[in-house]
Amino acid sequence: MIRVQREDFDVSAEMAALTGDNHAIGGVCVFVGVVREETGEEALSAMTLEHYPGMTEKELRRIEAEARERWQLEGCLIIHRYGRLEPGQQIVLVATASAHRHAAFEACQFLTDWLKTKAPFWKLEESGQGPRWVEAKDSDDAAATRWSRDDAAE
Amino acid sequence: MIRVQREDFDVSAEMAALTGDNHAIGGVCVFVGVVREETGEEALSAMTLEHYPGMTEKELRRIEAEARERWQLEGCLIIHRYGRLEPGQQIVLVATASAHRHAAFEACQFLTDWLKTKAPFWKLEESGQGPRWVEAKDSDDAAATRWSRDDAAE
Amino acid sequence: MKIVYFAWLREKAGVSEEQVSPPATVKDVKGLIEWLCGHGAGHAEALADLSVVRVAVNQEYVHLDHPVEAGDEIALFPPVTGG
Amino acid sequence: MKIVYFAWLREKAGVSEEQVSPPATVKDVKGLIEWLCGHGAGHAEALADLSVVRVAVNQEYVHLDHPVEAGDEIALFPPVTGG
Repeated sequence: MIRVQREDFDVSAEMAALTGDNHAIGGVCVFVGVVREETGEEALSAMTLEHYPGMTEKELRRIEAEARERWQLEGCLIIHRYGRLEPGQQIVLVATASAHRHAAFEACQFLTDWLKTKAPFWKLEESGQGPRWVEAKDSDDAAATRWSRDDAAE
Repeated sequence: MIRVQREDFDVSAEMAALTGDNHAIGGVCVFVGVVREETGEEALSAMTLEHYPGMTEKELRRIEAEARERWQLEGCLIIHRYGRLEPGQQIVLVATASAHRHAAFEACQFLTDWLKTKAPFWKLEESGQGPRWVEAKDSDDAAATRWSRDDAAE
Repeated sequence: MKIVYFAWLREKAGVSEEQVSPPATVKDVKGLIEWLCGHGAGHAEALADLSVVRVAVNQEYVHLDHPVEAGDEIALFPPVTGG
Repeated sequence: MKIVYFAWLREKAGVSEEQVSPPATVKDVKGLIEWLCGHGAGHAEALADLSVVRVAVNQEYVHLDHPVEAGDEIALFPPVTGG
């Protein structure tokens, strides 16, 4: 399941909806990305997330399908917010449920790494120095690469 | 922070308490272990978790300290329940907060693997075949071993 | 053919989306970008460094040699920074 | 010296905790376990296979050659299965 939304989310409620009455689940791994205040020389006052409506959902659906193919998952949820967010606010949720904890952990980390390099979102940071578009990090590419099989298009 | 308790926990509330006003946090990784219905030939009706009061808290505190030493964490919480639990109920929560997602993921997985092999808990499963003590799994030992440095005592 | 721009490419180009009709000589993404650079200083600046330009055709990531044709939606944007 | 038992070791031994005063010849965990096996069929059965017995002295994991003395709390239990 994927959702792209402006609104905040409640982790407990999302987990309850994800697991439901499925008693085959033995573990749920959740990652929540949060707006960090310290990102460069100046403290961040806010950031705005722009995205590509249509393609975002398509890419999230694709990667969810890939995770479900690679790991035995009983449930999978990605929520990514857009719009203006302040330090401490939640940006993204990735939750994976599986019979066994290792599948849940690996799939969650795979999805999180992948979001950083493939999901069409862009962060505009605001600080005392004015607005600044965040630059992509090589370390994120490296993190995503360790999951790659033989993806042709970059 | 560690807690050993009979009561259930609310993941959102625990995450809010863990992160508080700390805007240095960029990501929170949470693992929740859940009672699985299918574990052997017969469906599980319930399980009872016995533990060693005193030593449990000591071991959880020790491993929390080790995680904090090995990764740059802004917050760390382990909650482990004891008593009688039914399929679908939450057993354990491990939550780690860090500036960067990889530290949060690794520390959370380290703590989860470790709990399986060092925390003095024992599971008694109930099914149509009567009560049965769960046997430790070699795969859990192997999972924990990959984190080991040079721990003398097993 | 619809072109959409995001993030600082959008700001530099000064437009978030536009309908264009390139000549028949424009056959692929690379040709299209070269042609768009002639649309003004903003476009030229936005598309000056192809190493930081990512391209999607009909919402799928593609390389510069990917063909383009009438009716396509072509998105131009910097490397993504979500998650 | 206080001995505590958990899980199926507790069930087989038929006791969850007991105060014992072993002779001076009992110097380490291994000696203590051998001595405890003489306390009855339940104890002997619980402690028959040392490969599935874990030991903590004063709430710290130890090996079989760890010394024991009066005042210690010695816990005997199977491999743990929490998490």
